[in-house]
Amino acid sequence: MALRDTHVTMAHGGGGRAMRDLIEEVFTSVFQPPGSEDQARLMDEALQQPGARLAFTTDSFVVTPLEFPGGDIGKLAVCGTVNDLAVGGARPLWLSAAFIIEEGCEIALLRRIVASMAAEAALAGVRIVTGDTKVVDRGKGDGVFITTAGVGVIPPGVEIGAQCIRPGNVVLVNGVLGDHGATILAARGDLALSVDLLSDCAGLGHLMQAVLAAAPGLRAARDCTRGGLASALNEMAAEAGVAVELEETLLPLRPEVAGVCELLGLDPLYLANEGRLVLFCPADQAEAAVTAMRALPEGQGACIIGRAHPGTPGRVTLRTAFGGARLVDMLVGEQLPRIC
Amino acid sequence: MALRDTHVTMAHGGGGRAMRDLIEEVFTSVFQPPGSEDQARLMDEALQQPGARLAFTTDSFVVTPLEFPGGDIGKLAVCGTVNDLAVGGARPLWLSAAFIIEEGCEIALLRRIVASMAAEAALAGVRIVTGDTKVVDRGKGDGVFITTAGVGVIPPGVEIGAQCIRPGNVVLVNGVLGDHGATILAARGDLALSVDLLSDCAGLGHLMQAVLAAAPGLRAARDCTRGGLASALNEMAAEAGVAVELEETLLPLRPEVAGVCELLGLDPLYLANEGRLVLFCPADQAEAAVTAMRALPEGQGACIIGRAHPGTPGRVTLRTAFGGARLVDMLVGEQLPRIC
Amino acid sequence: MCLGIPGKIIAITDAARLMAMAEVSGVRREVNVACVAGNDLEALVGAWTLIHVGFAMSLIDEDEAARTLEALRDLGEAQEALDQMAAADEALA
Amino acid sequence: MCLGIPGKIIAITDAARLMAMAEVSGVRREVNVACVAGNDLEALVGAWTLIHVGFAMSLIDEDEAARTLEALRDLGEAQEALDQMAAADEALA
Amino acid sequence: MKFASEFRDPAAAKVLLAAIARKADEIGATRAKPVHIMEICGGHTHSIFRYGLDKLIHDGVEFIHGPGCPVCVLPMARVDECVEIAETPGVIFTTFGDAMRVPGHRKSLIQAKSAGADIRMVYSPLDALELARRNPGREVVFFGLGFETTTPSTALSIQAAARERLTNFSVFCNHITVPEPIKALLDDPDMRLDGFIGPGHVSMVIGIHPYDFIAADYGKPIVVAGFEPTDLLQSVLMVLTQIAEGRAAVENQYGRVVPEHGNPVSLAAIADVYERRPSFEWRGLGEIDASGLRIRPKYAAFDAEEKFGIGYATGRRNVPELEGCACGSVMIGKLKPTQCPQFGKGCVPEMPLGALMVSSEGACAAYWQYAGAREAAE
Amino acid sequence: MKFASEFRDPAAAKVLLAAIARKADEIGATRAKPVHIMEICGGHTHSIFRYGLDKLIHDGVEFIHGPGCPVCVLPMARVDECVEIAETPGVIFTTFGDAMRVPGHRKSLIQAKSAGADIRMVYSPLDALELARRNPGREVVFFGLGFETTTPSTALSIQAAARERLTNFSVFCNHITVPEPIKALLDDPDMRLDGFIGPGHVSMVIGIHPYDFIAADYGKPIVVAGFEPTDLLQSVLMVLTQIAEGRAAVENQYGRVVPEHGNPVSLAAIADVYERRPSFEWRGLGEIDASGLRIRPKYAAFDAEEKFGIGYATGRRNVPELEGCACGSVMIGKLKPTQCPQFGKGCVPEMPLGALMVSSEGACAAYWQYAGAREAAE
Ligand code: SF4
Ligand code: SF4
Ligand SMILES: [Mg+2]
Ligand SMILES: [Mg+2]
Ligand SMILES: [Mg+2]
Ligand SMILES: [Mg+2]
Ligand SMILES: [Mg+2]
Ligand SMILES: [Mg+2]
Ligand SMILES: [Mg+2]
Ligand SMILES: [Mg+2]
Ligand SMILES: [Mg+2]
Ligand SMILES: [Mg+2]
Repeated sequence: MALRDTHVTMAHGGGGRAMRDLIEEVFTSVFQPPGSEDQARLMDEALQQPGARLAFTTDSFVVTPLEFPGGDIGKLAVCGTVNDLAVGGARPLWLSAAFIIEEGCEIALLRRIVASMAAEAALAGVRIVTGDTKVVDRGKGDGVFITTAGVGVIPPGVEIGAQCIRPGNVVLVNGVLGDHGATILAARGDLALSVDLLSDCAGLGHLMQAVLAAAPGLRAARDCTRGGLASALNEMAAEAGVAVELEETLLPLRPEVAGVCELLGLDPLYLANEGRLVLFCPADQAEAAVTAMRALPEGQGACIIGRAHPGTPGRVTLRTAFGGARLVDMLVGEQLPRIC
Repeated sequence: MALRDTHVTMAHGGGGRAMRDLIEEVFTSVFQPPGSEDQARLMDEALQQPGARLAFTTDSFVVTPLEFPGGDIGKLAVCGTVNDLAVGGARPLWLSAAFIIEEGCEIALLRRIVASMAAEAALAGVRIVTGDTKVVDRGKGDGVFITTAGVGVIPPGVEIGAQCIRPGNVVLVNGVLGDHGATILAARGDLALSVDLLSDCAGLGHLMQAVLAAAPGLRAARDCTRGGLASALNEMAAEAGVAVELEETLLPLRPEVAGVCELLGLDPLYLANEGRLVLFCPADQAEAAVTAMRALPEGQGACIIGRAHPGTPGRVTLRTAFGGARLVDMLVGEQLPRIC
Repeated sequence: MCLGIPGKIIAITDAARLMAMAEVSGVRREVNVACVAGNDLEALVGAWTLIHVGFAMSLIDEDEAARTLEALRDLGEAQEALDQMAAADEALA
Repeated sequence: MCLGIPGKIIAITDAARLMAMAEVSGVRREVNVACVAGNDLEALVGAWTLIHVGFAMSLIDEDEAARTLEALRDLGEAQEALDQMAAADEALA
Repeated sequence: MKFASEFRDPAAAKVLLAAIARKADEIGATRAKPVHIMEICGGHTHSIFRYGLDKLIHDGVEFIHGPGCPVCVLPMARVDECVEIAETPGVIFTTFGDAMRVPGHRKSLIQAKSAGADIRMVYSPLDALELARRNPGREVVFFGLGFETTTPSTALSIQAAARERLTNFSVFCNHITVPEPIKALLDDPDMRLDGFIGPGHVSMVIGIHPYDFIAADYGKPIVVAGFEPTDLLQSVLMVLTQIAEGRAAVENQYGRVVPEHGNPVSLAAIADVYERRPSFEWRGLGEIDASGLRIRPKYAAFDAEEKFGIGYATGRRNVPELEGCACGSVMIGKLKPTQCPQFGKGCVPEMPLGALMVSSEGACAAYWQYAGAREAAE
Repeated sequence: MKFASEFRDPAAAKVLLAAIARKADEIGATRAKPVHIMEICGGHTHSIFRYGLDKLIHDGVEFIHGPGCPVCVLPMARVDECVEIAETPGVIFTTFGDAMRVPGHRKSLIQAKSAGADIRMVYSPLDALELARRNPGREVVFFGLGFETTTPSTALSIQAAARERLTNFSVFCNHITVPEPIKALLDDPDMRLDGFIGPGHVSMVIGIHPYDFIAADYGKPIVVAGFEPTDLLQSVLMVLTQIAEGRAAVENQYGRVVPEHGNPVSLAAIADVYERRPSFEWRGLGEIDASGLRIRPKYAAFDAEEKFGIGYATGRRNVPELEGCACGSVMIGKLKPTQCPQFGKGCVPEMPLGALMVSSEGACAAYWQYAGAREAAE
């Protein structure tokens, strides 16, 4: 226990002994990366199969508050990158984790975040093999930012992506929408809302494997994070060159999430999720995919919500309960609470 | 040109059209990552050779100012990760780049940084294949932070690392020390120093390949970034279980860097470098390594600076011009300008 | 304009400042009840109000609501009658 | 304590505030010259001063410096003479 | 009863649509010669698009989107003044989220925030008041914006600030009223409207009699409506019925929320804190007599216009709007958004030129967002 | 000539080391019975370790590291007061980097900064003055710290602030003087010193005569020395020569920088701005009479003690130092750092307990850093 501070100071970023102690005691003793070099040296036999490809992705995580009902920034940082690998059909293997820590950050908080990352990585079957820490002056950061990058292997034969979507494919989700976004809005405190919601934050690697096994014709998957279901679908529809029609009556939504949206004038289709994905698969495999997802905790609320059709490419519409239709466009900027 | 703003606002981080426009116009149109999914799908035949290993590393970059003589944060972010791959013996192949942008950041500045990254990646022979952007509120960031992760391939047979260092190995560097640290100190402006120095920021992939070819017995290499030469050597000596003695008279140092250090009471051995590495190799290959480095622009100042010996494991000392010796310890916190 | 939604008053939180807790689909937020408060603040608990920008602006009249729904039902029955008549007409034609 | 280093005055930057540019191994920094300024500020240009926390605290006396170095040289010569004597002694022994 | 889902019943909607169709046929309304019904309130516009009512309703019924979005009718000069206040050192400028993206001549509030102004979104003026209590060293300004629905909330907040003797809270008052612009629209010779859907939430404050002049003086039917889809359809049916019967009256479909005479507490708070301005500038409609409110001299200590020496008092009014903006014509129903030369060109939601593109209730943004007019324009 | 490298000549050093060895032998100094020479100044301590002089010099010469690091002798209570000022809302607290890590009872300045205080490192009090000019709405406090070398710089800065009539600049004065603690050390019955290396940069301000009492009253040689390695060795040789010759005088090895009577401008500025405190607390040495300076009443507007009602004026002095700290004994040469029970245990550079572990000139930090005593302790 060379680390005696309770809070991070600039000394912990200076490249000296204080930094080394912070890294060893808070980070590497938990993650146990292989070797002592500032790079991980890795091999997995799946990678050497002919036709296998390496999948590589990254995301920075900047959530406020750092801890919230159902998760924390560490859990997000692991799940987010695991999911970006998984939705492309890759088996997630290795993660890097880089921390930008604001001076004054509580070290106990860092330890909780790191523990949460380690637990989530274990659940997902990935290893955090390399990392970095930087300390920035107070007022130049926000507690802690985490950037994870992930490497996985796409086995030979797996070929999914928006370009594989065809008219007639069915659109599915793995559960209720907007829990994460609504939870964070309430947890931030500045709107003084109180609600019993948990973030949906979850790793979806096992769920994707289950879907690939049950519905081998799966065309594409994407996690519905920032910008929500609506943004993911708009991107996919545009890349696929198809139109998508959703059924309002099929969209799974908790009453509390609807309540937050009504109070603030928000649209739940644009709320962020951190454990929800949208899938396109052939109509005849849709039920199998739903069944496979529902067998897993992170797929309890799986259901069909619409289908792709040969309309205006990139156009996403919602058929309302009245039979009316409205365009579900890309969001313009961010969703702002409205009074009118 | 859907992007009409001159400065980043929270709207550019909101997951909607403004974000998409920023990403497309400023980032992906320059980096041209493969495919449209949020993951890169990659393969390189070097990776499928028996005995090859994948190298994986990451760093966050948080420099102030964002642009400085000799480089900018983008150049740093590419070189830093390329170098972390290279010093482990890997051939750098692919980079991810995640940006945390502070609200208010000038978009023209982002474009310059991105151009600099693209140019440096081209020089280094790596591709930026995946990325991310986040926008944080003003006062929660510092212009822009960049986190790069890198993937490379260590060819079969290459086995270098601190654990391979043996007593008798010679210690080399590829050039003058502390240019980057002294440049940044002066560029920050708050000490009101003015000096004609350029950051040493450079990619060292080609140099490492040249050294590996000229001195195949190379034992270990490490880039001397935060904490400087002293910190890198302390870590390596400890991991190797050897002592290291440096010769003060051999240490290459620009007079201007010495001047900055004298004015502020700093020790140049602890100043950061961004294009300098320290090498350990068998004595009989040291001259070959020096010659190979000097043939390249980033190795112009290459020279021998000391050697490993069987003293107290982990102990780094400096033999002064007088024949005296002093301990070159790990820095405690960060180096602070002194008056006394 | 004027996003307003029905919320139920579930508790008085600060009688002096006329603040109460309102609930909308399980979401709670403190609101000002100056516009709907009678003499007995506690009597508000259980009442439905129309909430706008953190204020309970109007008490919702349950009877009126029932009447409006009834009018819809009546219209529906009239419609059915009309449809039946139309069907009969068609059958006769 | 009291980190002080020799720096050369290369220009007067603000005569009213007694500020001048000093140079140390190619590094320039504005310093206050109140402690070393005579009547003719410009005469300072080219002078070496001892700089501490942004102030030129003392003019460096070149003659004195030379004298100190000379004393070292003298000592060296004396040492050499001694060494030769010792060597001669040894050779004789 | 939850007073919401009950009024979203698709079966009831079907019945209403059929009844509307019959009534429209009865009065001879066709696509070529439609009945023009203006929904005054932007909230109604929002509901129409959200539930796709414009596509479901009989071809002979055309909705004209009225001026009832307080964000949309805000003139650029007023946004400039917001930015000026927000950029004053020491100020915390608080606003509803809607107003963040409204363009001024120099910049919007979201741009001012990105350039360093301390601008915070709040859900309620009470949140701004709380910020003032917690930051005694800072001046907290609330951007008071909205029709009669919102006016009581700022009036009550100012009264509370006065009771607590807060010295660092003020309101930049931009409250406006509904009846006056309706009168201005009705007086426009280019205007051709057959009836109105009245604003439900404004009316819960002011009651239904302020609209008497519409029926009495202009002979147009008006039905005060709720915001759920069956509310709206029922109200359209009531308007058509009046037309069919040759009547013109003020009717109240939204009786569960709207009392005939409004809310006495709200009205008293408004009367205590505010007085009418001689006139107020509306984007696209110009100055309209007696259409805006200002803070009474007795509350001058809470009036940001007074505290910052900004706004109407200074006489620097009538900054010209940007050229080529057809907001005014769109708002009186003369042009459709898609007929504006700027629509989808100089004016898009990412960088709105006119205010009708800013809020999702703005007629232009609504067209862009829900009606897919973008594809045509792009 | 660059007045630096010329005095780092290894050949000259070799000659000096040989001469020192001869002189040490001549006076019979051995490892078991060494000559104790105190270098008063922390800068000399730094040079000794940086160039490894302690290892090169004859076994019979032992350096005792004096109290000449102003950061090291700062009592915890004074750091507490710095933190208190720095945590005052609106204050920008400026300091030399050295002082950032000095522990107080609650926290160090670096910890206070991490907890939100606006603390900035500066190179010069002029930089603090410039901050005050640029931030008229903030109170800029400079942590005035140091011996006579540094005192003129803060005196001149206060005079400049007075001339410019700045109202938001003040100095928290902790300036101390060298002769008084030397006298205190010489008066300690446990003390056994044979001669002194005098502080070169202090002396360029005060001249060499303030040390006359050392030779005259206590019969000890003192040589004012420069900071380059041959300066130091030459000075040691001069001390040994005095000892060998049975003399005790004040000599000046550093004539190129140190005028016999010091710097008149500096002395005048000090005299104008400062006056002696009756006494001042030194870490490990306790209160020493007349060893500290305070700002004269005529400059009270620039005195942070006055402005913040903090420090000696309040009478809340004599906060006890932490237990087990042997700083005092180390500083009088009675104990070596490694003999302190806290060395490397409760007290490490990462989290210094005593102040001698804070600055790299602190005797304990110097031992830890350069002498490798850590390995023994760990
Ligand atoms: S397109 Fe823009 S400028 Fe034209 S009417 Fe609509 S909002 Fe106004
Ligand atoms: S080890 Fe620490 S406590 Fe002991 S004398 Fe040194 S500085 Fe003081
Ligand atoms: Mg991603
Ligand atoms: Mg994702
Ligand atoms: Mg790193
Ligand atoms: Mg912060
Ligand atoms: Mg690294
Ligand atoms: Mg590195
Ligand atoms: Mg991303
Ligand atoms: Mg900032
Ligand atoms: Mg309304
Ligand atoms: Mg000195």
